[in-house]
Amino acid sequence: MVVMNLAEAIGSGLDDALSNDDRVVLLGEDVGRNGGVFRVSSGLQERHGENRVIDTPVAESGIVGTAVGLAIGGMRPIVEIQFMGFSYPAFDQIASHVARMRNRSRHRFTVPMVIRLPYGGGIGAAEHHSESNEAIYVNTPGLKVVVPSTPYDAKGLLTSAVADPDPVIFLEPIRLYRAVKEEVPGEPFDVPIGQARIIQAGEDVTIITYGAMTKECRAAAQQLDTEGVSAEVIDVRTLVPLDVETLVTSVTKTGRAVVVNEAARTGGYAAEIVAQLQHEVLFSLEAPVERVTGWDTVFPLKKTESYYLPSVARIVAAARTTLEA
Amino acid sequence: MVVMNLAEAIGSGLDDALSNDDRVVLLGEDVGRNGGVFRVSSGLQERHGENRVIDTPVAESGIVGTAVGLAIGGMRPIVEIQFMGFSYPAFDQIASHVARMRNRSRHRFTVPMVIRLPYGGGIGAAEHHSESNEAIYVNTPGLKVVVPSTPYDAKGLLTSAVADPDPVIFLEPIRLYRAVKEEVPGEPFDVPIGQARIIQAGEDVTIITYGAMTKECRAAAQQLDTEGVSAEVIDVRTLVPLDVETLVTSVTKTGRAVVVNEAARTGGYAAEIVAQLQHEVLFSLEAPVERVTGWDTVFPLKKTESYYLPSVARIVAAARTTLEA
Amino acid sequence: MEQILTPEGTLIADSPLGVDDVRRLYRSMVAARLFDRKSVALQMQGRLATYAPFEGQEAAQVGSAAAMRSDDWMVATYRDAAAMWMQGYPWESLFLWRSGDERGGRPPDDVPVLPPSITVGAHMLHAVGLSWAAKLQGRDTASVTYFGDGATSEGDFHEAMNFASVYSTGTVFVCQNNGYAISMPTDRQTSSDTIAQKADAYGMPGVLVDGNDLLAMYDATSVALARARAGDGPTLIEALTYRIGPHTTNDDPGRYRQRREEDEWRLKDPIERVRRYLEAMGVWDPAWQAEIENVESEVIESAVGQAEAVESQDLEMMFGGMFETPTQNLIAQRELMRPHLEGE
Amino acid sequence: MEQILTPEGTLIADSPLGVDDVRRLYRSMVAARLFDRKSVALQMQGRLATYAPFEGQEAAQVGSAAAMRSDDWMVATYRDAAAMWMQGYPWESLFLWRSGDERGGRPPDDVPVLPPSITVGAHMLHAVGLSWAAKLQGRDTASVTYFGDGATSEGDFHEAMNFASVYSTGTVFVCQNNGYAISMPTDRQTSSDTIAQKADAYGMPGVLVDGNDLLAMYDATSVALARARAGDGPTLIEALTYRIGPHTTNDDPGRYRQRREEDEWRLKDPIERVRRYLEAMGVWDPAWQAEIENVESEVIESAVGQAEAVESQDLEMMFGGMFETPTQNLIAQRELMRPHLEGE
Ligand SMILES: Cc1ncc(C[n+]2csc(CCOP(=O)(O)OP(=O)(O)O)c2C)c(N)n1
Ligand SMILES: Cc1ncc(C[n+]2csc(CCOP(=O)(O)OP(=O)(O)O)c2C)c(N)n1
Ligand SMILES: [Mg+2]
Ligand SMILES: [Mg+2]
Repeated sequence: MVVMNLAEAIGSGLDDALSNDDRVVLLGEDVGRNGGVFRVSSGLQERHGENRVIDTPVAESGIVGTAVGLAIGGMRPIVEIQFMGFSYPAFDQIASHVARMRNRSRHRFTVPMVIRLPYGGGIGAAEHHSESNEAIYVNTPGLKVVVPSTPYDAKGLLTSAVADPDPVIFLEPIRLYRAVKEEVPGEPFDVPIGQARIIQAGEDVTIITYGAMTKECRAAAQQLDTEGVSAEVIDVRTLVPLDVETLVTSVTKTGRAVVVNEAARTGGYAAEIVAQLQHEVLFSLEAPVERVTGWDTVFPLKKTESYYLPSVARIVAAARTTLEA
Repeated sequence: MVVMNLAEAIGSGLDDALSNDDRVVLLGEDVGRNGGVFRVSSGLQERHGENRVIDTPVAESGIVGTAVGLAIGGMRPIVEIQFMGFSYPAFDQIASHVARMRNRSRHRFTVPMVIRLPYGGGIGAAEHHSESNEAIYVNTPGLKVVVPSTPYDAKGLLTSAVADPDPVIFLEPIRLYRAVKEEVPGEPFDVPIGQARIIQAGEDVTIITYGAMTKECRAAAQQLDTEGVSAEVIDVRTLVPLDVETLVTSVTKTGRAVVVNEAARTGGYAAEIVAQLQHEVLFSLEAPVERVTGWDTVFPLKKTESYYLPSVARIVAAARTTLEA
Repeated sequence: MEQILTPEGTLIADSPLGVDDVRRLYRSMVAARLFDRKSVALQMQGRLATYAPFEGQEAAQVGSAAAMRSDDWMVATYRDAAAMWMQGYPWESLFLWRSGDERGGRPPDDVPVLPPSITVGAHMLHAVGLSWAAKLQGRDTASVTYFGDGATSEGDFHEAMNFASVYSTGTVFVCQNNGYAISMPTDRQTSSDTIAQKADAYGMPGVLVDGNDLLAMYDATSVALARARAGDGPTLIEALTYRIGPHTTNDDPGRYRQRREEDEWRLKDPIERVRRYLEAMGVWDPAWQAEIENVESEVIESAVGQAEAVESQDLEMMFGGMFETPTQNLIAQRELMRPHLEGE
Repeated sequence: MEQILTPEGTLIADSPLGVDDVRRLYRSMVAARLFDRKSVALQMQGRLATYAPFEGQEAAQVGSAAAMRSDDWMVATYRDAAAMWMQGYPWESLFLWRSGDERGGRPPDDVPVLPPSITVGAHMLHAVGLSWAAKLQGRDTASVTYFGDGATSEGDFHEAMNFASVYSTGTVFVCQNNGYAISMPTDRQTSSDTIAQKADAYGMPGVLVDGNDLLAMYDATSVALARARAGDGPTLIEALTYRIGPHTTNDDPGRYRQRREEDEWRLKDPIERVRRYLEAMGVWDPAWQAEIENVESEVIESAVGQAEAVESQDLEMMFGGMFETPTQNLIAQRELMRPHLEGE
């Protein structure tokens, strides 16, 4: 066990993948000599060479598109797009080709590729650097979408993603890269794709979230606790395929749910969770499921991020609303 | 009044817009001499000239990106992307720039642009020609998204979209282009953005849909009628901003709802409608809201389209499920 | 413009191929045209979905593909059935695919050809990645990618050319400049005099070739592939040719071009010029022509038969096509759909 | 490479500008450098968010922008504050924007400059559209777009160059090749010898200019703008320059380049060479230097003051920024948010 933050845990997972499988290559803008703008891949090019950790031209469609060919050609590309907001130029390659090559060729050609996307706000970044537009990948059949929120999960999910025979979108919550440290095995291990994690058990209301918002949700649960409300907090960890069972079990018990994510509200992934919950547990619901999300605006620049991002206060208030219904 | 099909109605709306406002230009692949692959703009280049109806190179990002400049520079571009599946290369321009220029410049620079996207399946087309991925636009703040399902609405909504000071994604249900004819005013008229339409009133269950699926939903309502079930069918017409009130009023009355769209299920727009309904009318619901959607697969090629597209039978069955809950 | 065989069938440079090989490739072109015409006919009968004819482009496709090694990757488009077939993609798969059945997208296991690309432009990057993979693996396998004049306007063309040259991959870019992108003539697609000259933007050789000249196409592609295998990087080949038919069976070229233009290009027919050459060499006669047409027609008919005899797809194929192991979600959706199958 | 003024400050061709004008632009470069250094300092104090310094690129920006007419459009990037300011974008707006306030993205009504582009590549298309709009409206307004060497790899660069040449728009493409895209040196970004030569792929003139030469930049841009106004279409200018500082205030160039390289480029400093020239012309002395530095510093300090004195944004600004008229949905969301404002 080694104490790592989330960025280091991903770095460790990348290092393992590169060490244990010759087919693995990491490619992206500035991932090599520079170690990535978040230093996630720091030292990996020195260790594994320029043919394994590859600095690319500034061309996101080019990165993903060539990686499709690399994957079909027997490699296991791990692609880093510098920020989720810069994955849009690659959207056609991802939606039209990465996600579809297996189906198009009926299993003959496959794209075992991991696409790493640092995402989310809260660091006062410039425009386009705080996106949480996972909805565009979620509604694209053929992709799996995972989001770790702890160093342990980050390494474990990355290992699973690299081993997966199909493409995986791997969201990295920027705000958590260096927020917490914990013990993580130095050697490879799996956190299976498709399993939610109950962060804390509770009886009165279920708070469902993922990524950086786990932090706010934990804090909200703590505050609710001081008010005598016992909240169950669940980190879904995988958006696609969603572990509906864990959510259903929890909400059947609590009868109340708040879904929290930082994407824009309309058509964000929270809607999908709500839609499934009402379908599975309608008659257990004591109150409408609340959503606490980003708003239907552009993610604001530094000074007014707090107008946009779900806050502890908003989550607590939403939980109270479900309790008062 | 002139009898028109949906394609002709859009053509008529384009013709009016070009005639009545010098700033309007229509641009896209093959929209000029060829009149568009669906002949929607047939004759318009002859009538308005090559500087108004502009054939472009095969470059979707280029089309939308230059149109951003045209719009800021005082024009009113109407962009045609040949099929929704080919809008993905333009996704960055749409999400990062079209939708955001107003906010970025705090109202100084605006993008009054209409992006026309023929969408949806059912015509046995090649891969990428049957997409219904409106979710990617719905979760992009700064865009309005409209979908006509009748010739009248098509012309009226197009007129509103062209007049709108902000960007509008205009979805055109391919399958309906020539499916029905009706009387449409020859002169310009508005169908306001943001208003749903009750296609048929009913008491027992509300069927909510848009675009090509209105046809299946009408047929389903007819069949339900023969079984003594009175279905209210609503065409939302605008996805963003959604006319929640009309839906809420209806479901409060019926207590049951089926949401039908042909997008892939997970994270599709139906989820948003469901999420809003459960929030507003939870205690009026007699049954979970059902979704009848495309599946989480690639839209199939011709031979197995019927495995994928919502059918009358599936809609009827879903309505029955809500009635049996 | 590189030319070896004139439209009159006269050699104006050394032939890169012996006469037997030319005869073999002539036969391939004849077969390809039979396939093309058969496909158009089947489409008119409603037995195929939309079809994109390549008549006029047989030399561009057959000549270039003939230069490939059997393990070289091919990444081509909806209009490149002749090239794909040359590299081993079966006629029956091409028919099956065109009939609207995903299984036609799966070539036999030893055929290194991706299913035809429908999106314009994106697939060139896949070809770059494939040859790059080979390079990283220490193999000299190359890739050849086919695309049209219209495709050169897409950003992905640029990114593919750039990646190929930056990583010096063994990629051969074959642009069939057939004069049109649907209705858009090439001279309004781009302002450069040639497409070949675009290679210079990437420090890559670009060659302009008579795309209706089988021998020139074979030669240019051979040179490019030798370069690729030697590790000297990619090449852009512009094959100047013409689409004699419509863009697809849905298209009406009368809306955007003159009949006269089509007639002019018919005089440069890629098959006829080889026929003349072979006749002059004394290795062509009408009887042989009839014989090969018969045999190849039978082969094609039998491929149609095979494609049409395939049993229908079941639900498992659709829901099972997405991942190596279908997710619970997909299995659940399949079961939701099952009861509605009969009703259709 | 076009050069008029050598690093030693010697004219090797006729100056396109009189000495008064050169003095004026010298002063602009001095002001720009003061702004740049002030911004870095403010960022270190936490008063600005991430900042992208342009030190070393002053001539490329000031020289080219000086050639513009006041109604020409400018579409530039996060690193082009000097150019934007030349065309009228106020220092205070640039500070405000960098402090993380959207209102800094709104220049005064008579300033035809788009807010800085953060995405690499996409904005060039906007510049094409702007000059195209002018052309369609029968005006001879041009547009100038600034971008880096890295941006030339994006598909949008290609599509912008292609559209500009196909429609013969009055667009001037100014590539500041400053040697790096973050950590990636230009020679690994592309395999072409120059970026200028990429113009040939579009049948467009491309010129390689010493980007640290104020006069050459002014001259090349003037020629391109004259061409644009005459309706002769776009031009690509490659300004060969160097970013002396880090990519942004978050970046550590020590990870990817040698100190020695930076020192070499310092010898080619774009401001110093004009100073030498002016000194040789007898129109520079230390007192004047001190005077302009004082005045420009005060101007910049006062801009900082203005930017920092701006009242905070309220919720209306965020929710009201999206559309001309906010939707009911946005108004409802604003009201949902209102009670939580204080709690933060
Ligand atoms: C990304 C994308 N945009 C648009 C289309 C629609 N489309 C299909 S073929 C075609 C023209 C392509 O022309 P060209 O590259 O010259 O190839 P050709 O058809 O002439 O062989 C277009 C625009 C598409 N398939 N993909
Ligand atoms: C589409 C996109 N991809 C990636 C980035 C991240 N990024 C910001 S600046 C930069 C390098 C740009 O280099 P260059 O074009 O040479 O401009 P310079 O920074 O040197 O002025 C990158 C990759 C971005 N902003 N936008
Ligand atoms: Mg073509
Ligand atoms: Mg640079």
